[in-house]
Amino acid sequence: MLTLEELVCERDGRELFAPVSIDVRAGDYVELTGANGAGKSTLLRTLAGLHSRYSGAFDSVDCLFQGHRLGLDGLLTPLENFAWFLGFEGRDADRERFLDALQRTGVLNKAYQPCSEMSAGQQRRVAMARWLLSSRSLWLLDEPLTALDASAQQVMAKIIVEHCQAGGAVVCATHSELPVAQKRLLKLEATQRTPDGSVHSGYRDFAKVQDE
Amino acid sequence: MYFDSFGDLLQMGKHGFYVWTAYGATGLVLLISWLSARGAFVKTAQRLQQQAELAQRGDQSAQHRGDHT
Amino acid sequence: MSSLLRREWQVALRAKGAIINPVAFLLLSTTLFVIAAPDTVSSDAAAGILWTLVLLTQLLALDAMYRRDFDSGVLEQTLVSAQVPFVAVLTRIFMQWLSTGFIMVAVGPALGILLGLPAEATPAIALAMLLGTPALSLLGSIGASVTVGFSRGGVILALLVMPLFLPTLIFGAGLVAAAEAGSSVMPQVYALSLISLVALAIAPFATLAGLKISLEMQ
Amino acid sequence: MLSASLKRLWHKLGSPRWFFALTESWVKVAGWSALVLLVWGTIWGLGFAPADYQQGNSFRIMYVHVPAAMLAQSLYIGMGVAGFIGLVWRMKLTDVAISACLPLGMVITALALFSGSVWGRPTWGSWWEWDGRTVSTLVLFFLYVGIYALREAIADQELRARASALIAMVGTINIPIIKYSVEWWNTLHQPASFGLTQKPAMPSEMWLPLLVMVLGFYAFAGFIVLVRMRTEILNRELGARWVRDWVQVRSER
Repeated sequence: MLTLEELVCERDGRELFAPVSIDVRAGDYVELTGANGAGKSTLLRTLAGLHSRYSGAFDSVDCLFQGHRLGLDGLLTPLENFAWFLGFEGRDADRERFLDALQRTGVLNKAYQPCSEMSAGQQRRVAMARWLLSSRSLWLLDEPLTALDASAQQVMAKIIVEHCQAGGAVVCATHSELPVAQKRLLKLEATQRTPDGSVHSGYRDFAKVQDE
Repeated sequence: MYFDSFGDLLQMGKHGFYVWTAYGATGLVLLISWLSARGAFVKTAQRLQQQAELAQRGDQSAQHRGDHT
Repeated sequence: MSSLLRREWQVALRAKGAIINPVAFLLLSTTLFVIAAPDTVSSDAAAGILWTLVLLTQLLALDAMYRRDFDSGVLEQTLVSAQVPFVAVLTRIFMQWLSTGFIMVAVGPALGILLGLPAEATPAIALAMLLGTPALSLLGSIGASVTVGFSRGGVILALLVMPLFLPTLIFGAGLVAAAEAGSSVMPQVYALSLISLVALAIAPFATLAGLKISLEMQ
Repeated sequence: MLSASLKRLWHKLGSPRWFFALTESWVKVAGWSALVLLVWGTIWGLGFAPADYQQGNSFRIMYVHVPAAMLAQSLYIGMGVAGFIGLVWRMKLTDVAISACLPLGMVITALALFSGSVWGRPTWGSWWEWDGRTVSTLVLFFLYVGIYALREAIADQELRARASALIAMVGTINIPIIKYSVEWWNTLHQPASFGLTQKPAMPSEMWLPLLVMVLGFYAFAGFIVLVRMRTEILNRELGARWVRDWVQVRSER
């Protein structure tokens, strides 16, 4: 589903964490942890194709990315947002499924209200409903628990477990534990890059090649 | 030499002011570009040298401490 | 594609400001101009003034072109999920052109009359707007995509795109002036169309690259 | 065999360390040849070239204005090409080149504008003449300022590199369009201003000094760009061991 080989992300010319290698198979729930600024978000953004400065390699199937910004258009209602989003997957709008998804995440009563008129927590529930509608099997979630109350966290945990059981995979960066039974832990360690090597992303330093 | 006297060279038949202003500006621009480029290089080299000295002092003091213990 | 257009249309209807504000600004600045320099009315400078004001209106609208989608994360989702993000960028530029360029085909002639241009020049103004404004939206989109990540990108955006707008301004004003003088407008028509086509060829790819850079910036 | 060595050269060019070592000698060559050419050209152009029978001696400003205007445009196009290579092959050195050409390009464009207007005063009677060449150079100056402002606004080095490469490329694509449209505009508004003695081709003793001055300007640009690139490489490769070795060697000398 998603394999990482010696992946290291860079930001402002320095390496964020020690090389990461993992093979995420269908049904896996991987919890990505690490201190603030360890590079969790940058790793997820790299996997989603939004960040291009990294060394090492990864290959992944198309993914659904949920960053700090929810990706909901404030002027549109949840239904209109879903219709737009599913357009990317080439699927047409199906009102019944949309309403079921909203009911599942407990914001059915907001179905026809522009997203800008909702609270942050309610908007997150709408975003969660969108996960259910997407046909993408790999979910990359960046701290999805923020602004969610206890009941919403339970709903999210259930959704993730069901998605994994249905053959999907989830990589979730979070500070607080998610109540999911079996999970794989991936902790980002600080980089031990020897200080003398300067960072070359994207090309091998020819001079070094000669020395080897 | 096209001009018969140095004075004539300066005057250039009433255009002297403009010609020398243009050449003066050019000289100034080229000079400043050269000095600032060279200055930047020298400053960087010096900064690197200071860094090297600091690193050396760091190693020496480490050796001292090493001998005493 | 249709879902993209539908969304743009819904947004356009809800945020009418995107259509009304440019036109309002254009009317306002024309009035200021006429008050400040009354003898420009029905002078040969009128065509140039009209086009310059259209350019400035476009510039103001550009800053907001990607800003809203950038802040809400919609841009992120588009680049991650869309199989063909190129189409999404093209749709966005097309909608932007409708609200700030195509609309000038109607508003331009009206302003021409305000500025005292002869009535028979109005079809020429409409033609100039129709052929010239696409280049403004396309090239402007490149500048907007690169500066959307900045908190105060406005001035830099103007610095980046104004030189690129110059050819359109020259031939646009040239077309109107030629029409006023009664001479043939074909050379300007060809030039304006050429510029807009070149812009169409490079803008979507450059915009996509610019958006990728901006998205990586936060 | 040729393609293999070309590929190796291509990779070599990508490595700052190799570039730094290689250009050690180039810098000296460029510097000295620039000095010789400029001095020789100036003396020849100022002192020995015959005056223009229409403009008199003010035409001598041409020996400074024309090379500056040419160089200004070449530097921008150079940045555009470097930008293209940088974006397509992801070479870090191209951004070093852009950051080296930018300040020099701006200053040379300003010089071209200034010398053009000083030349215009005795010839056409006004400090600023809105004709094709002056407007193109002015727009070129704004294209430079645009990139400069863009680089100032982006903190991250790699993103700054890609953004300025993109805008330099877009700008370069537009330079011919801008030049063409400004020339066309010029024919509309500008009564045929009597230029240099275009009718009879410039006698050789008039354009030879110009050739020397143009070569001098380009050699000077090469010198400045190389010095700035080497400085930038040192700044960007602070941590590398080869930089420390180089400092070591330099302090012993």
